[in-house]
Amino acid sequence: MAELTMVEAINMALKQEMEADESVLVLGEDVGVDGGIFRVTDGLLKQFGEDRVMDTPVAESGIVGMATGMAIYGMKPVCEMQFSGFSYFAFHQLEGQTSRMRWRSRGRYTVPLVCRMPYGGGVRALEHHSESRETYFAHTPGLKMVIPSGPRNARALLVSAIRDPDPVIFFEPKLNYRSFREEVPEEAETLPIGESQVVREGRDLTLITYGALTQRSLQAAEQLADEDGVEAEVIDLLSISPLDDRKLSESVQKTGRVVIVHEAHRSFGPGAEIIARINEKSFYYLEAPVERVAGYDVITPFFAREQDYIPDVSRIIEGARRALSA
Amino acid sequence: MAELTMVEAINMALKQEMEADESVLVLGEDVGVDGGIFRVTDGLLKQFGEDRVMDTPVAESGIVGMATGMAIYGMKPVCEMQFSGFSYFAFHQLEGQTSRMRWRSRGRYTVPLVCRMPYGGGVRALEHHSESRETYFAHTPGLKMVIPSGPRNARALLVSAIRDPDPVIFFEPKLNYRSFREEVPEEAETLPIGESQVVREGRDLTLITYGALTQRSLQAAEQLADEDGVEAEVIDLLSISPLDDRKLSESVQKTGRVVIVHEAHRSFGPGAEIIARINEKSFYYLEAPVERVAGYDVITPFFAREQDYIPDVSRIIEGARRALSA
Amino acid sequence: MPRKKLKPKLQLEYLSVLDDKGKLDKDLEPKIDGKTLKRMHRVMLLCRRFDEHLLKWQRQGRVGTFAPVKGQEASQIGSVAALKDEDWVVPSFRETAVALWRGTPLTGLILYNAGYNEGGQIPENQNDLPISIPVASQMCQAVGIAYAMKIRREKKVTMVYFGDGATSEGDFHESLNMAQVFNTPTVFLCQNNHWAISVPREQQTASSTLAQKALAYGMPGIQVDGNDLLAVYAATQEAVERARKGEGPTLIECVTYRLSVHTTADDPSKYRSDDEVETWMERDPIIRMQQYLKDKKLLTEKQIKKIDEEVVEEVNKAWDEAAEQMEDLGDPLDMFDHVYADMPPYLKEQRDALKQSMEVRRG
Amino acid sequence: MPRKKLKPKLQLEYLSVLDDKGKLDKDLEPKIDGKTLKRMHRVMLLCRRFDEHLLKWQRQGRVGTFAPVKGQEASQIGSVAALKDEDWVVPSFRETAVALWRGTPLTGLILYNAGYNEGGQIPENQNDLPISIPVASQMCQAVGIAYAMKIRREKKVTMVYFGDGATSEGDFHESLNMAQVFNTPTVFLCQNNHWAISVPREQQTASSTLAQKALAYGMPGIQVDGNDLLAVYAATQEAVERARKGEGPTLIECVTYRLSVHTTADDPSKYRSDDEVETWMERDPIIRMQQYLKDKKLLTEKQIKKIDEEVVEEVNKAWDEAAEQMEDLGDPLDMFDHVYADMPPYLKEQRDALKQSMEVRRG
Ligand SMILES: Cc1ncc(C[n+]2csc(CCOP(=O)(O)OP(=O)(O)O)c2C)c(N)n1
Ligand SMILES: Cc1ncc(C[n+]2csc(CCOP(=O)(O)OP(=O)(O)O)c2C)c(N)n1
Ligand SMILES: [Mg+2]
Ligand SMILES: [Mg+2]
Repeated sequence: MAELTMVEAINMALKQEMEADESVLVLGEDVGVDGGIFRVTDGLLKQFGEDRVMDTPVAESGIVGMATGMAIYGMKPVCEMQFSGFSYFAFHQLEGQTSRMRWRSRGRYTVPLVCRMPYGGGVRALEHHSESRETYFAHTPGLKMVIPSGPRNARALLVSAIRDPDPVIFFEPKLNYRSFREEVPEEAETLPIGESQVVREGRDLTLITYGALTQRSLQAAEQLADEDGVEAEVIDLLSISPLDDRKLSESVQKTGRVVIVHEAHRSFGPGAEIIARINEKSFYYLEAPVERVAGYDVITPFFAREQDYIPDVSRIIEGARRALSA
Repeated sequence: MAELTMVEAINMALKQEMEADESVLVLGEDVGVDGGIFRVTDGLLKQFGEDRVMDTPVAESGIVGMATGMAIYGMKPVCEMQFSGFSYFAFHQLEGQTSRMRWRSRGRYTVPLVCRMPYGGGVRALEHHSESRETYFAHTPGLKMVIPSGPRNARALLVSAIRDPDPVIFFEPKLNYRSFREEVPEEAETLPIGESQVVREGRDLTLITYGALTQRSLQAAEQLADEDGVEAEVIDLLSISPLDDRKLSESVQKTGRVVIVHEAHRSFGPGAEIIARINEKSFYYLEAPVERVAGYDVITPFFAREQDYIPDVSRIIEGARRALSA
Repeated sequence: MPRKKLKPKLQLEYLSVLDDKGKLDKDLEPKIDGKTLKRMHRVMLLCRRFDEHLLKWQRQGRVGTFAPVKGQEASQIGSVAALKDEDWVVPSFRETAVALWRGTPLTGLILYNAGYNEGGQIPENQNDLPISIPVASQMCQAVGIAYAMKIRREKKVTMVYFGDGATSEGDFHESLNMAQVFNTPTVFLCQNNHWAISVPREQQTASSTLAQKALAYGMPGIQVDGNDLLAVYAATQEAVERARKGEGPTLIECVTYRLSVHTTADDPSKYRSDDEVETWMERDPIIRMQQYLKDKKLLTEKQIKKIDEEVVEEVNKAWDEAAEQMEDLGDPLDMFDHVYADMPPYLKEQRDALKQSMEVRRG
Repeated sequence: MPRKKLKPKLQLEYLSVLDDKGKLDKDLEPKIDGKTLKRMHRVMLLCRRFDEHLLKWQRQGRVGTFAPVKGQEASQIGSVAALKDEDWVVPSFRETAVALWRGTPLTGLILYNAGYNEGGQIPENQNDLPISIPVASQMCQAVGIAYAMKIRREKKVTMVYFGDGATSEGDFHESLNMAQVFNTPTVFLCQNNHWAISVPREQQTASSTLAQKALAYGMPGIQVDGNDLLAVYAATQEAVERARKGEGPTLIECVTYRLSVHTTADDPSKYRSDDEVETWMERDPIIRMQQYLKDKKLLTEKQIKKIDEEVVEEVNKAWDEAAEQMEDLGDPLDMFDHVYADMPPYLKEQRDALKQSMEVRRG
C-alpha cells in the first residue's frame, strides 16, 4: 500500500472513479491545466481530456448549476469550489436547485453530484480562505455533508460520495492536505455516508470531532490519559449530515461526559445539533453539561491570530477538564 | 392608537423613519410603484420619490450589494428580498461583504442596513415561498437576525433595526401579515435587539418560540392551562441572534422543562442552539430533555401538505405533554 | 491605429413574418406542415382556455397562486415546436403552453396548482425539467444538460425559457457565458413580455434590446416578434439546427406581452394602464395565428369554434379527474419521500413521530 | 422590415497613445502636468520594488500569500490618477499601486500581508474600501456608493477595480446593469491581465473584447492599451468626467499582463510559456513611461536611478517600522473587536473565556 497525503488520496479517488465510470467528470476553476490550486486534480486533464476535466470561468453559481444539469442528465460531476468561502456564490443553486431536484421531480431526476471544497484554517491564508461553515449545508434538506479527517478516509468517503445518488458537499480540511501520510490501499474502498467512527476507545469522556481537529482531539486524549489518567473516547463524525446520533448515544451513555470540538463558529454550529441530539437521546445519562470547544462567533481572523481562533490541544484539554470536573 | 395589521405597522415604521432621517431609503423588487407585493411599502414612492424608493431589477445580489455600498457611504438602506427563499442569491454578499465591512475596515466603515424579507408558510404559496431558514443568518458573525411576532413589536423592532449601526436581517412572518391587528402607538417605539420577551408567565414549563408560532404557542399554553392545569411560560425570542440566553435561563431555571417551537427545519435549526445554551447555563435545573417541535428535515412541502409541516397547536401540546411527563 | 471605433462581430437580427393583422410575408414563411400548424393552434387555444379556468378556480379558492400565459402563446408554441421529443426543455414558471405541447397532462398542472407536488412530476420519456421558480437559476442547469449531450455526441438540444426580468440576474450572465465558452447546444429563449411583475422592461435594463446581450458572450442574438408564431418558429428552428450541428448557443428574444396578471396575487392596475394592455390585445397571437390558418384554408371559423368547444371540454374533464385524484393525495407522510434516495434514520424517526401523532389525533 | 440586421447604438472604442517603445501619438496626448507625471512614475516604481520585496519576504516566511502587481502599474496608476481625493475607490485584491497612490502607507500593506488585519485599515480621509477578495462581489458596493453620491448631488465618482476573470461572475453583470439603470457615477475599471490564475482570457469568455460587454447594458465601453499610462489616463479621465457630469457609468478594459505569479501560492510554469511572458516583458509599462519622461525631458536616466534607490530605501524602512509595530499587535483578544458596534453578551463571554484560558496558560 502506498503512503499518501490527503491531496494524493483524493486525487487517487478521482482518478480511479473516472477510470471506472465514464460519467464521472471534474469541473471548476483551475482544476484542469493547473491541476487545482492545491494540486488535487493534478494529472486528470492529461489522462481524461478536456471534455471530462473542465477549466471553468470564475463563476461558482454557473459551476454548480452546470454540474447540477449534468447530474440530472445522468453524469456524475465532481465540482470544485476553490475555497468553501466562495461557495456562497453558488448557495442559491445548492439550496434552490441541487438539493431539490429529486424531490421536485418526485424521483424522476436525481442529482448525483459531489461539490468538493477545501475548508478551515491553519495554512496562513487570506480572508475568506479559512472558514468552516458546514452548518449552512447541514441545515439544508436534500444535501449530504461529509468531512474526512485523513488521507485514507478522505479517499474512501469521496468514492462513496461520487457513487451516492444524492448531492454530497465534501469539505476537505486543507490543514491536513499534506500534514501527514497514511497507507491507502490501491483497490477502491468506500465508507458509508452517515456513519461515524470511534477512533479511540475510552470510558471516561467522549470527544466528538471531525476534520482537521480529529488529530488534535486524539492528541488531547493521549495527553489526558498521561496527565489525568482519563480515558477519552474520540469519535470522528465523518458525516455532519446525516448525523450518526446512534454512535454518539452509545458513547455518551457509556461515558456521561462530552466535549464537542469544531472549528466552526460556536453559535448555531454543528455542536449545537450534537448537543440537541444528545439531549434527546441520552439526557438521563449525562453527568455534566456538554462542553463546546469551538471557533468563536467572530469573523475568522487573519492568520496572525488564527491559531487562537482554531481550537488547539490545550483548549480541548481545558474543555475536557471542565466536563470531567463538573 | 390605531389598530394596525403587521403590514401596516411595518409600513408605518418605514414611513416614519424615512420622515425622520433623510438617509433612510428603501430598495427592492416591486417596492416602488407596486408598493411591494405584500403592500408593505405602499405609498412610500409617492411620498419620498424615486431617489429614496427604488424599484430595482430582479437581482438580489445587486440589491444587497448596492445597499451595502450605500450603507458604507452613510445611508441607511432598507432593502427587501421578495421572499426569504430568494435571499440566497445574495448570500455571498451578506456573508462576504455586508457582515464583514465593519470588521475588515476595523470600524472605519459600517453597514447600518436592514434586509427585510417575508418568511414562513401558511399562505398557500408556491415552492420557495414558505421557508424558514433563519439559521443561515444567525450562524453568520457580523449579522443580527430578528423576527417579530405581531404588528406592534414588528414596528418597534424595525425602527430599532433601522437605527442599529450594524446589518440586521429582518424576517417578517407573512402568516401574520394580516391575520390580526394590534394597537400601535403613533410615536416611534423601539425594542432592544437581542432581548426576548416573556409573553405569558408560568411556572411549570417554558415554551420558547418566535415569529408566526408565538400565537400558536400562546394558544397551546391556554389549552394546557385549561386541560392539564399546567401553567406554561411563553417566551417570544424576537432576536434569534444575538440570542437572549439570560432570559431563557431565568425561565428554565424556574420551570425545569422546555419546549422549543419553530417552523425551521429541526436539524441544525435555531432550536439546537437554544438547547446548547440551556445545556451550558441551566443544565442542573433541567428535569427532562428539552423538546423540539419543529419543521421536519424535508423540503418545505407544497401547500396541500404544509399544515402538517408547520407545528400547530396540537403538536405543541403533544410536545409539552412529553416534556411534562418525562 | 490609436483611437478607433471597435466593431466587434455582431450577429444580431430582427425577424417578423406575420404582421399585426396576421398578414404573411411569403418570403419568410417557414415550412410547417398543416397538421403541425393545426396542432400548434390547438395547444395555444387549449392553453388560453386552461388559463381562464385556472383563474376562475383560483378566485374560488380551488387552486393556489399561478402565473397565466395569456398573450405569450406564440412565443411558447412557436419555439417549443421546433424541438424534437428527444431534445430537452428547461422551463421557468410560466411555460404552461410549452408543457402542454410536450405532453404534460392538464390534470398534472391542476394538481400542481392545487398544492400537490405530484402534479409537478414529468411523465416518463418527456424530457422536461419541472417548473423552476427562482428566477434565472434554471438556466445553468440547461447549460449543464446541453454540455452532457455534447460530450456524449448525441446531437440533441436543450432549450431554456426565462423572462425579461431574468436577464438581470447573475445566473443569466454566467449561463450564457459558459454556454458559449463550452459551445453547448443550448437555445436561450427569452420571453420579453415587457414586465417583471411591476417593473417595466425599460427599468429592468438600459440596453435597447435584450437580444444584444448576446454580444457580451460572443453569441448570436436575434429579436423576434413574439406574438408572431411563424417568426418565433423560424428563428428557433435556425437556432436549434445550429445547436444540433455543434455550432453553439443562441439567444432569442421574443417580444411579447403579458396580457393578464403576473400571478393571481398581483394587481396590474397598480402599475400599468388599460390602454397599454388594449394595444397589445390587438396583437393577440392566437387571433393572428387563426387569421393565417384561415388564409391558408387550413381552418374555417366554424372549425375554430368547434376546437374551442373541445378544448374547454377537455379542461373541464381534467378538473374532474384531478379532483378525483386529489382525494387520494395529500397524505402528510408523503412529505418525507424523495428527499434522498434512501431515507436516513433521523428522517425515519421524524416520519414515525408524525405518523404516531396522526394516529393519536385520529383517536 | 421583417428580417433585418439590428444595429444597437454602440459606443465602443480602442485607445492607445504611447506605442510599445514609449513613442507618443502627439494628437492624443492627455494634458498632465510634469509634477503629476513624475509622481505617477515614482509610485509605479515604488510599487514594483515593493512587489519584489514582498515576494522575497514571502519566500522567507515573513509575510503570507499576496498578489503581485508587476506589469499592471500603468493600468492602476493611469486610472487612479484621474480621480480626485474626494472620489471613492473600490479595489479588488491586486491594487497595491492604487493604494499607494491614494495614500495607504507601505507599513499598512506589510502588516496586512503579514496577517494583521490592522494593516487593512484605510487612513482617515482616504476614501478607499479595504481589499476585497471574493471576485467581483465588491462591484455592487461601488454602484451603491455611487448611487448615494448621486442622490446627494455631490458630483463625486466611484471607481471600482476588477480583473478579466471577474467579468464571468454574476455580480459583474448585476453591477453594470444596475449602474446603468440608475445612471450612477461609476467607472468600471477592468484590468484584463490575460489570466485568471491559470485560465486564459480566451477561455474566460468567448467575446472578442471585454469592453463590448458594456453593450449588454447600454453602457459605453472602451478598450485601451493598459500598459500605456497615457491611454489609460485619457480614457479614465473622460469616463470620470462623464460620470461627474451625471452622464453615467463607463466600462474600461485595460489590456495588460500579469508578469509575475498570480499569488505566491501559484506556479505559472504549469500553464503558460516563458515566451509569452517575454513578449510582454518587452511592453513593460514602466520602461515605456520612462522613455516618455525622458523624451519629454522630465527625467534623466540618472534621476530615474536615484528615484529607484529612494523607493527601495523607502520599502526597507517600511519593513523596519512594520516589524516594530507587529511586536505590539496580535493580541488574540482583538479578534472580538469590530464584529459589532457593541459587543453582545455572548461574545463578551467568549472573550472572557479566551482571556481566562490565556491567563491559565501563562501560569
Ligand atoms: C430569484 C428570484 N427573485 C424573485 C422572485 C420573485 N419573482 C417571481 S417572478 C418575478 C419577475 C420575473 O419577471 P420575468 O423574468 O420578466 O418573468 P415573467 O414573470 O414576466 O414571466 C419575480 C421578481 C423569484 N421568483 N426568484
Ligand atoms: C468568488 C471567488 N471565487 C474564486 C476566488 C479565487 N480566485 C482568486 S483570484 C481568482 C482569479 C481572478 O482573476 P481576475 O479577475 O482576472 O483577476 P487577477 O487575479 O488576474 O487580477 C480566483 C479564481 C475568489 N477569490 N473569489
Ligand atoms: Mg417579464
Ligand atoms: Mg486576470
